[in-house]
Amino acid sequence: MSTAPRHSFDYVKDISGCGVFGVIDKKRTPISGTVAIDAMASMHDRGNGLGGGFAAYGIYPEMADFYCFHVMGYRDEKLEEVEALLKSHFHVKAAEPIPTNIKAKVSMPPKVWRYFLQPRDEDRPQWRELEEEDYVVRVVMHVNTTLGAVSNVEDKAFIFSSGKNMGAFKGVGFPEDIAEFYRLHEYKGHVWTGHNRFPTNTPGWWGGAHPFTLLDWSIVHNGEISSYGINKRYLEERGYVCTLMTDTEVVAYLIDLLIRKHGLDKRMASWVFAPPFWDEIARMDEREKKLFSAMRMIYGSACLNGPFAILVGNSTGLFGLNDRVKLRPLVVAEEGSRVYMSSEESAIREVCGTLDNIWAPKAGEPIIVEVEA
Amino acid sequence: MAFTPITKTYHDFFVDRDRENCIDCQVCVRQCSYGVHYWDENRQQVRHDSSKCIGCQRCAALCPTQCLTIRRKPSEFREHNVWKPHFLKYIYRQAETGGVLLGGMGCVTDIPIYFDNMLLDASQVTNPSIDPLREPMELKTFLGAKPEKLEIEPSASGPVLKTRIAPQIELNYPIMFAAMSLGAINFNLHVGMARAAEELGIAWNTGEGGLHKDLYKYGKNTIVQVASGRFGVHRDYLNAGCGVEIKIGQGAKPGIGGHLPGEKIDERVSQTRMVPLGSDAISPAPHHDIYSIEDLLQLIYALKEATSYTKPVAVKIAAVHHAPAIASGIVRAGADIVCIDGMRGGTGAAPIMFRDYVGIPIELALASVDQRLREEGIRNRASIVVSGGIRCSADVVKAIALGADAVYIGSAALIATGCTMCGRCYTGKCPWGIATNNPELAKRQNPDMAARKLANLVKAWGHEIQEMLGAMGLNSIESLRGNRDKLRAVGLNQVELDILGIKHAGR
Amino acid sequence: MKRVKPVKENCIGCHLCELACLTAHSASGDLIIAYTKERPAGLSPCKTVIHRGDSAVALSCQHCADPKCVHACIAGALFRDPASGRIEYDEARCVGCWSCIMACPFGSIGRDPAKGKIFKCDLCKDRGSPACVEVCPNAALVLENDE
Amino acid sequence: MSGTSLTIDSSGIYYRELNEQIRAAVADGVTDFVLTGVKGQRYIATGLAGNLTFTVHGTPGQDMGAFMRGPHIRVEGNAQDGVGNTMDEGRIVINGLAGDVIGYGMRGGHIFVRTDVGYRVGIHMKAYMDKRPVIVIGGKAGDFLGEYMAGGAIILLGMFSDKTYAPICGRSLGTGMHGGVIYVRGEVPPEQLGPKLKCVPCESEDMEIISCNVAAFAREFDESPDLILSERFHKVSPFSHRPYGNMYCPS
Repeated sequence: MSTAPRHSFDYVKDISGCGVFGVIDKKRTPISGTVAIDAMASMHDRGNGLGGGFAAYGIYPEMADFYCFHVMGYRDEKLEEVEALLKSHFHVKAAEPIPTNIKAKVSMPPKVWRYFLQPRDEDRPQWRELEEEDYVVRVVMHVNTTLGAVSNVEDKAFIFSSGKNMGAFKGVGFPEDIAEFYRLHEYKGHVWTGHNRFPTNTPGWWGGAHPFTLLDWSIVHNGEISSYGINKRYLEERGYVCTLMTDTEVVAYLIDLLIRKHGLDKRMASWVFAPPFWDEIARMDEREKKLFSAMRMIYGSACLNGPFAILVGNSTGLFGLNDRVKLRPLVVAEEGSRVYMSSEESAIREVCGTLDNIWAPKAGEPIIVEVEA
Repeated sequence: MAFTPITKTYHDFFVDRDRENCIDCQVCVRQCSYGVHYWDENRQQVRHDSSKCIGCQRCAALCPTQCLTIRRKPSEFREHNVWKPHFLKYIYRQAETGGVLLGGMGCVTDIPIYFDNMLLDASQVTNPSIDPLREPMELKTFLGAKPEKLEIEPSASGPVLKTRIAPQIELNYPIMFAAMSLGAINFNLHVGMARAAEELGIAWNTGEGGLHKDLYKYGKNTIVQVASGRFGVHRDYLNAGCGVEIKIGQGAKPGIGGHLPGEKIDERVSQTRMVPLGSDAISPAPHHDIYSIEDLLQLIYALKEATSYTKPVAVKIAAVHHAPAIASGIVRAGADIVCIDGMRGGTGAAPIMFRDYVGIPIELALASVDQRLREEGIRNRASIVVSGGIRCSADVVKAIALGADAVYIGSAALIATGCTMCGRCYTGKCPWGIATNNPELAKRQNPDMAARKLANLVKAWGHEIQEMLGAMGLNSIESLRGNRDKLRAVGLNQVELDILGIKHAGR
Repeated sequence: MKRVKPVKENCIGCHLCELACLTAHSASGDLIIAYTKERPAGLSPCKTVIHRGDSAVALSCQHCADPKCVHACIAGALFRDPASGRIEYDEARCVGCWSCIMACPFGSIGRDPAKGKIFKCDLCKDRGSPACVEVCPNAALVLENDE
Repeated sequence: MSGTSLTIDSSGIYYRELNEQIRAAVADGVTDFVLTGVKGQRYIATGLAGNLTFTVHGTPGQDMGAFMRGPHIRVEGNAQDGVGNTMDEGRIVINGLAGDVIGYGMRGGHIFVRTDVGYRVGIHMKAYMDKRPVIVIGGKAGDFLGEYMAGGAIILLGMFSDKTYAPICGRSLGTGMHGGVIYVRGEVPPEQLGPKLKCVPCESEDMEIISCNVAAFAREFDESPDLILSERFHKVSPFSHRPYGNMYCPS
């Protein structure tokens, strides 16, 4: 039996508008956090101060072999519960508070901790049969659907980042203030994504901000996934539990399912998310017709329908995509080994004076940038 | 004055003839197949006997001076909430005949219609509505088993699909014409459905009475049905269509079989069903080779063998209490499509106790089947097609949002061709030329006109579905399928909400 | 040339075409008056529905390419209009010899006893389109155009 | 002119693969098949058409010869359920016993079973034009023989059976029958006969049908037709071809 929960329809979904920014250095040359912070700050007006966040890759090089969990919570006893759970499921290499600046202009900051972890192997308390990454996913899901899903915000404890050599930093506030809180100007990474949020309701919960992460996938998203209802149910059938009350969450899980579990590459995943129209398929050659018809038939429930521009980061690349009728903006620019993707060109101009070229990708056409081997 | 039996006194309708406008042209006399209107030689006048009127409206529709109005007969029984007049009439009839009460079309009782308690979402600002007149708005639907995932291999010319996809039925609209057998309805309607299905790029269903040889050319758009009577079922028939449907049950009469009276077996029906002229064609309640789910598997694979695994096999059941468990079994038995027919579904003839009191509404059955298959992780292994009371395009949208891949329309299709739901299909006297094989009456269905009306109906619904999709911010039907977020309920209790898997409006 | 072609398979024998024809050629233009007053006074439809067993067919002048009635007419009252192809009837010239009635293979020419002249389908030329085609509920009458 | 023949050792082959092989061989022009080592493989000759022959050694599985139109099958051994399901034409000879639901909805052709058959045999057999299905059963039959029968003939001999004390047929013989005939060698126990049926001694025209089918049956199993015909036959047929015509009233 899979785990599709019977009452998930009753969860309330958050709806928001946003701005996104991402940058990658293909030669893995570290980029200072200030690049992402300044770019996001320039798009201040795309948000309303109720959500901001960043993901950064390559920030923990000395701990690169360990899963780094970022955990947030208000009450010590809840955080201790998480810690006990992590200890029983992992070997803990290190545990420390994430350095913060509590003077930052953010509202109701929780306590934030990070753990560097090695999954247990023979001595797991449960899920012994699972592959390592599935095991990690299961533990994250378990914490977030139990301790993370209680209704009282102050009782929540939540894992908001779980990849290797990367981290998500997010909360309620403008992105520049969130960056200030997490002292992100002190970090350097070869991939950064940032997000500025304009929620139309105010859950006031730090876990609900972007980016959404799973393993080393991180997603920032502008727009709304109108197909959320079916994307969620499709994922639930496959063991993913969508409790974060936001449509962006499904993108993270779909990426994990399609790329990590089904073995599609990013290009193919983009075809699932923003498939060609049937009239376009009808004009294709036989090979493509067969391929795209099958993709639409089999992955129809994973299609992302509605206005969106998303940036997907992982340790080896940055991947940008908008919907197939381009209802949300996305611009891409290159400068040397760096590639920028943003909701607005001005944000890129803000952090980079001399661009080699800049363009707006076509609807549904993915921009896939991988670091050089 | 002779004694009039009470069954004759308390009839349902009466004819109101506006004498000032009646010109005694006798069009009504020629149109009424129940002998209500007649020419009175003595009076040299057209007269009528209302006790025979079944309320089909044919005379009123064709009266050139619009002098006829068919009304409910106003004579009333004493008010009594328990002993409603129809119960009295039923008892009078049964006391007289000793017969099982027979009725046509769907359930007439006022059980809740959940479609009417569900409302659709529309986008405002945070996600935009999409203009279907300007933007592509895709309704294409594939019915059949889908693999969990695709194997794709790179090649010099680009990625190549490795996975073999099971056979599918491709539909341009998520709407098909429901199973109505040749015999129950006549050849002209079969021609109409077949032509309309071809024009629309959808499928029609033969029903259980076989496929007439002249219609084999529409095979690409034809689902051939196999029911317990196996009428007209042979290898050519099985291979003629785009899919094969095993009929286990029907929403209008779950748990019982079908019975085409000998009167309806004319030359063409006899040829197609391959039974002698004039003898009854009885479809027993069960397939006598299916007494358990493993027997169903046996028949599913017998049909797959007989068609060399080139067609999807569907299994149609009536919506009953345990539909989710049954559907799960059907999928695990290898069916590619599960069809569920709700209790409001139509029929040519059903004992009215079944028509009105057996089965459950399609909305509840669909919601619980879709959820159950998802809980078991097998939803991709079969498509879900629902029927039984789909009255308008919003019903289609709601059914798809609850989880259906497509719908069958039966009553709606017949209404498109003129049916007035008078419910006397079993008499073989259908004045609209639908449920009759009487050549004089059957002629009232001009197949060209029937095809045009059916195609118009589906096209119109298609436009409306596109509009509704666009309003929800979706540009493709697969993003609606199972997307219960797009539905809200009004006036339903928590149990109903839980089963339907939707929130109450306002949340 | 134009003609109203009956489609036997579709004719349901309702006779509405006759009523429409009657009205179209009536003085009043009102069905009720045409049927109840003008008809007893001699007005007849140019259309006749013939029943045979289960089938019926609505016949009227077929505006033949080789019109027997024209050949038979002794007064030049019937003639083929080369432009429209219609078989035209000039009532003023008709002498009521009934030769055309006997010649017509379809029995589509009627006798008006009041006037002592014939009447036949004129394809409702003053009306624009044939009333019988419009009224037929089952598309059993089709306005055919050979050219 | 006969085509080529092919022997397939079916041991350990799953039915889907076996039938795939057979269909491919038919496409290649093979007409005569000998299947050895058959053990439960389903759907042998299902959906096949034309002048094909199958000799089956072993125990074939469910639905042998379903939807078949033309082939001749001879089983050297017993057969299971669903033999000749909705079969159109052809001949199935079972040199042994057969299971339940034999010849369901059968519309043409012949099924000869040397010994006993199970329950619900010949249900809904029907005839159309020159197609007149016949089942000959050498042994005894279970309940519901010929239920809903609409045409064709079932000939029940009751001779070659191990069920010494069992009646020749089970209960509810011919229930719902509205066409066709069931011929029974000897007497039909009245309590086993379904309602609305008449059971009368056979006339000469009945005997014509019986003797020609008995002759074919006897030839297949090397029995004496005279011995089989030495006993009086009875004929079961419906009073009406519309048994449920008066069951209903309009609502």
